[in-house]
Amino acid sequence: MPETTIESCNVKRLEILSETGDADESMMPPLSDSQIRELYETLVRMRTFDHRALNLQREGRIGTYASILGQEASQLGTVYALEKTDWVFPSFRENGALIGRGYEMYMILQYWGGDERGIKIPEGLNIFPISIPVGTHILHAVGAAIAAKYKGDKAATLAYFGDGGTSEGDFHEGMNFAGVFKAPVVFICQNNQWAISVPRAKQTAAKTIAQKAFAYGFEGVQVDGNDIFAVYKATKAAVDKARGGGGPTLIECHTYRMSDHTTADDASRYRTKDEVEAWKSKDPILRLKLYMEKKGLWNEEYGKQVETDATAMVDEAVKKAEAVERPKPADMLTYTYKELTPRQVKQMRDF
Amino acid sequence: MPETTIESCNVKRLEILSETGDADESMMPPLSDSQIRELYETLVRMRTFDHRALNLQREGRIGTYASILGQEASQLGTVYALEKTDWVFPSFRENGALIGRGYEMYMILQYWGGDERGIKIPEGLNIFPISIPVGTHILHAVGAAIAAKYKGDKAATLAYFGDGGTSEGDFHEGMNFAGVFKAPVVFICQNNQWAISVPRAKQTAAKTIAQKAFAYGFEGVQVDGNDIFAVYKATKAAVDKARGGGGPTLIECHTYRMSDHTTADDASRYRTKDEVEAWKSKDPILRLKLYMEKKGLWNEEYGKQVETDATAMVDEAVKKAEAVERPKPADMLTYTYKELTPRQVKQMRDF
Amino acid sequence: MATMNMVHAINLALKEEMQRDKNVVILGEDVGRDGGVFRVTEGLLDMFGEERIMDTPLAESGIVGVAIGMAAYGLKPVAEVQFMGFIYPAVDQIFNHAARIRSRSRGRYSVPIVIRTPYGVGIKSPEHHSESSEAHFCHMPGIKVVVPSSPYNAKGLLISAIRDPDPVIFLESTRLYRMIKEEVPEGEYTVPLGKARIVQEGGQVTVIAWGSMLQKTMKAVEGVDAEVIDLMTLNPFDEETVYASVKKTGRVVIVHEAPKTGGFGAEISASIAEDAMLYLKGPIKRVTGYDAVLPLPKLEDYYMPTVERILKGIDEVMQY
Amino acid sequence: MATMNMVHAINLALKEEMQRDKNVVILGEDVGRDGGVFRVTEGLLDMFGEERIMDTPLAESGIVGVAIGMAAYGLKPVAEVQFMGFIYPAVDQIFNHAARIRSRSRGRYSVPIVIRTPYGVGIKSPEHHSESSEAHFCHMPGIKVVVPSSPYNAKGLLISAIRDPDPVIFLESTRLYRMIKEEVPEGEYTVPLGKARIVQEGGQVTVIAWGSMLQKTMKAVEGVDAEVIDLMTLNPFDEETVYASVKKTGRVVIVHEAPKTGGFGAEISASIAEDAMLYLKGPIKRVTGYDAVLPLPKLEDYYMPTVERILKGIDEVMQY
Ligand SMILES: Cc1ncc(C[n+]2csc(CCOP(=O)(O)OP(=O)(O)O)c2C)c(N)n1
Ligand SMILES: Cc1ncc(C[n+]2csc(CCOP(=O)(O)OP(=O)(O)O)c2C)c(N)n1
Ligand SMILES: [Mg+2]
Ligand SMILES: [Mg+2]
Repeated sequence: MPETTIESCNVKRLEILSETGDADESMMPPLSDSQIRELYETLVRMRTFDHRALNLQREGRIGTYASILGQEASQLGTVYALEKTDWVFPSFRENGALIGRGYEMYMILQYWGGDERGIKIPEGLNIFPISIPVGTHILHAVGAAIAAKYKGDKAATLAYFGDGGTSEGDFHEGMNFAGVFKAPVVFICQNNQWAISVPRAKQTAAKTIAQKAFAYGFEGVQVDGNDIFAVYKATKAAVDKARGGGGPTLIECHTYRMSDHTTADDASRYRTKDEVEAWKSKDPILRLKLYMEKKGLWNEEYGKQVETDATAMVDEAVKKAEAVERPKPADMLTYTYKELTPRQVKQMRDF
Repeated sequence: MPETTIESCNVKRLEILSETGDADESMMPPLSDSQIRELYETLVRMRTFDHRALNLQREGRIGTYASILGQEASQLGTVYALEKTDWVFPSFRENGALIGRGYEMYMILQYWGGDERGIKIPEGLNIFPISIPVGTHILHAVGAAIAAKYKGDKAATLAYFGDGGTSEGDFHEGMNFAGVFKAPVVFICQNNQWAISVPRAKQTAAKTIAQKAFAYGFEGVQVDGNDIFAVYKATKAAVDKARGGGGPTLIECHTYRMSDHTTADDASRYRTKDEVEAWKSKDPILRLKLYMEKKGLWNEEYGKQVETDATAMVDEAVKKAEAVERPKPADMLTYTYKELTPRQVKQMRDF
Repeated sequence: MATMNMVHAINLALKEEMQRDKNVVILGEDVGRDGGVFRVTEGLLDMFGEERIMDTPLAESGIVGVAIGMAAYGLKPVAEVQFMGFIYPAVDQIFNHAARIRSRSRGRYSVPIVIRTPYGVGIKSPEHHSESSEAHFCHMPGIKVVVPSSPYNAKGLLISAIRDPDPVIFLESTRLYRMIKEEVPEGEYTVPLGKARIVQEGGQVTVIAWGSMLQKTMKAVEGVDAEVIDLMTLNPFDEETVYASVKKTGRVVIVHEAPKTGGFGAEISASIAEDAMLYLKGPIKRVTGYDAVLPLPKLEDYYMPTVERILKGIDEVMQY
Repeated sequence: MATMNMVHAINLALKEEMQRDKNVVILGEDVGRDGGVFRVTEGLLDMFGEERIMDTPLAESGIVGVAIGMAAYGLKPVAEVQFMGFIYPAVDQIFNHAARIRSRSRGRYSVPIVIRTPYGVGIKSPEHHSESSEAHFCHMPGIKVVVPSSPYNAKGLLISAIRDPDPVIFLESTRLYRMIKEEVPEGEYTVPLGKARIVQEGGQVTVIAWGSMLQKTMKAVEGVDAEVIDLMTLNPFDEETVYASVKKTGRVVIVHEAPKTGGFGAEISASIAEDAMLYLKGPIKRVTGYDAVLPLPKLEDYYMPTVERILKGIDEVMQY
């Protein structure tokens, strides 16, 4: 047997809801009408928040901000599949996932406004602080998953990162540890086609991100990231598997960053309008709306009400964020260690 | 189309020469009888060197040493496929590859004896210094390959590493850069089943190392690493492809570390005698000898002569290594920079 | 001679060196079409093409490791790390390889790379975008560390760094990028590595600073008989100029953005305390960032040494 | 009370802490069946099983990053990095995460990990097996750095480090591992972090050392009226004890293995030059490794400070 095939792999893509709002009913996850409405309302709130944050930045009321426009379904579909005991490890672009997980919007604004108290996660909410260095927090999600397993907790952890993040060494080490220790972790790659100005094709020569899981001995799947049913279904299956001892899964949410990388970026320097236009018809909220309309779950009046409610909630969040008193300079020294060092005690006297 | 297959991959294994010395002639690479003899003679020299180095260490005449016992075919089969213009980036376990590439044996001993002048590679020999930190030099091979391509040189680079090395972030980043830039590099993983005390199965949950290439969009293949014809053939194809603009390849040489990790290790602490015994019949030199015997290329007399010659050459190398005068203490400061810093000039006065 | 800011001066240095030597190549995240997140490499892709201006995957160890391989093969790569807070994944490649390959190979191979990276507080961005971790790189023999404080010096130092036969970390203050404009000649000139610059002569106190802190220092010394030294190269630093000044003034204040403990100010102070102690009239004062994790933008201005804190430091040493 | 070497003392500390607290787990390369390449974790796998003694894939960033995640979830991981020369891939996780998660989350999460790693010249191994890079970790607020110099202190300090609520880098001199035997109590005792130890009282000169250099220092001071301080914790270091001694002697020699420039000796010297200058009779001398890439074994003994060099340093400061 001179040349034999010793292993093989097929990479699958999951789609349920089409651009026209038609769902493959045989594939539909079991979601009640009220759950579907909840999804829609949350998506609209996320988008309203995002839009407002961009405006606040333009007005100088918060600092640099990373928009989630176009990625709402990838973010909500994933957190919506979680139990309260599960854990979310976000990167900087998970404002939507945070909102979907019940994180206070005003705190998100506080964070982007330059105040770390905005990511002092309340007890009981299993979210890890936003991680800015790309890819690094993947390892934390794996570590927490191993710890959960050790403690016998029925919990899965979710690590969020972008297509760019898959190039970092920590992505690799995290995926590999997860495979070896069969850790209850789900890797969510929001492949939004761009890492700042670098297109997906220059990020890796692999045809899909999903296939990278094969290198670590577990399953990877691509889903249409603008299809909230597909995202939800794949994530639900993966977290259930994880909690059941079945080990990790990589989910590639194939989506698109409709906005600039952040407010400090100008995407028109490196990508065409046409490319952006082409993705507009794939919009995740539009698609769900069309579906709901066909099902009799959406009409103009309902749509208006949802928007009004979202605006009111975001207004409230902005007001609350801006009412928070400024942090005190001395605050920067507290929490370096559990207790101040003698030298820090001296340095505190400056304030 | 709810769930579709969007990409797939088959991992192949190449074997030509069986344990009994029978070759699949349809697969045989074009090697002349004298080339086959050269291979055999070099393998014997490598093993003789290795054996002697272990003895020298035991006698305290060199420091820690990493044996290549069992991996000779993986090392020779790969370098034998190279042109003079190609480049070798070795880790610490490539004493055999160095010898096969024409590196002076006495210098290898000088290096393991604790004298860096032993890896001052002579001009004209395209070898990079031994790299101790696992996996790190993979990136250098990729960088050199990109540079060669940029300069229009017809050269491929070869990066050597172990199964353990595939877990490091740098392996991942190197493979990924190579895929993206279609770099003329060949990755040689000597999967010798152990990384010190950690068995291959605990290093990664992937069934093979070869399949990891799929994550980077290029081809990976497993070869029987104790079958010098298969190793040579796969490497030759890969370097030719690389030089021809076809991009990188990962070759997994499936072999076994017959010895302790290094002279500082005691493998009996963590693996069974039976496992080691089972690999003895797969010995790469024995196998080639049986083949040659069947072909009329080997007889007792020839075998003895080859061993006598090898011993003489190794004796000579030991003598030469031990005749080298000790480095001067001040040498440690030279070569830190092209020129000594003012502070180093002062520090030099200590000697 | 044109007036330009530091971004343009660095861009010009890169352009001219690439025109002069086709072994000079640039690699990093977003350095190509985007021209770098600070626009430092703007226009270079169109002039030199994708083979010489390489947008890389998002991987800092990869960028530096690949640059090392290119350099060993004969190129002169200028690698960009997008922010200094993201240089840490590349520390292994810098310390264990870039710094050592000349020594390890006894001169057969060398690593003439430049690693450019923006540093310091300045752009009101999230965590990790404001670090000053120069001290780490100064504690690695084999590495040079350069920090310009003005457009003119930025260009001249960068040209020297590119031509230098050894690996150079080149730090660019984000706060200075567009703050100061200065006359910068077109065409070749160099500012030598390893030499400090006396920005202002004075007799009563020596104030040593670099990069982002120079401007604030100059403001603080207005009306003070201070000798101000812009170190420019931190490793190897110009002991001679420093000691000569200490001999003259007998008083020393060192200013840097990085946290105090283990910052490069410690090395300068310790060197003086070892080699020039007898000239000193009193304690050596360090005015630095706090021993704290760098805060988010709301507090970052309190983190950095202010003009007031520098002045207070000067006042303190002037008591002796 | 048994007499034991440092390997056994550390092993004992690990065993007792694991018995006491089932949240303590160990992870690293070859820590399991092999018992670690220095046998520090020998026997622990059999006692505690694979879930608590985890042989990991070969990936230092992975080991530390995973330990951080475990710690944030409530465990107390003790991670081993096989040699300090291989800690650099983990620097990003240590600096950008372990050091900051408490601050970033304003106290909601913390990272009570210990990273044990053998350091320093000592075992005649190839390159990268002999590094002393403690200074880097002392320049990162949020990290503590501990270096024991004897079996007794090793056990007591390690227990403190494991119980400490913050990340600790714990450095073990390979040269000392089996060199000194000492009485080490079974059972619980701690040596507090942040406190130095006066090993010998004296009046003429203060000699400050830690870890591997303490033995050599003690040899050097034979017959000298020297006060010897074993720093034990480098960050935060015990300023009080150091300054009190400087006040008494007026003369200082600092000894470390790491290269001189930017070594932790600089911080101690600079702190004295800032806060205790007026007690000084003369220059502060640092006796250190050279500013060179650490040589292979044939020269490593020349690299490290020798008893003679320490003595010469003492003689120099005694001239004042
Ligand atoms: C280690 C590191 N390197 C560089 C950066 C700067 N940076 C921030 S986001 C980004 C691109 C991220 O791309 P991707 O992972 O695809 O996520 P996306 O922004 O598309 O959500 C870069 C380069 C960083 N934050 N961390
Ligand atoms: C970055 C790094 N971590 C740890 C080590 C210590 N170490 C040396 S060899 C080795 C195992 C290597 O295993 P593998 O890659 O399979 O190569 P092999 O020894 O089997 O040839 C380890 C852990 C090292 N040299 N470099
Ligand atoms: Mg992206
Ligand atoms: Mg191996």
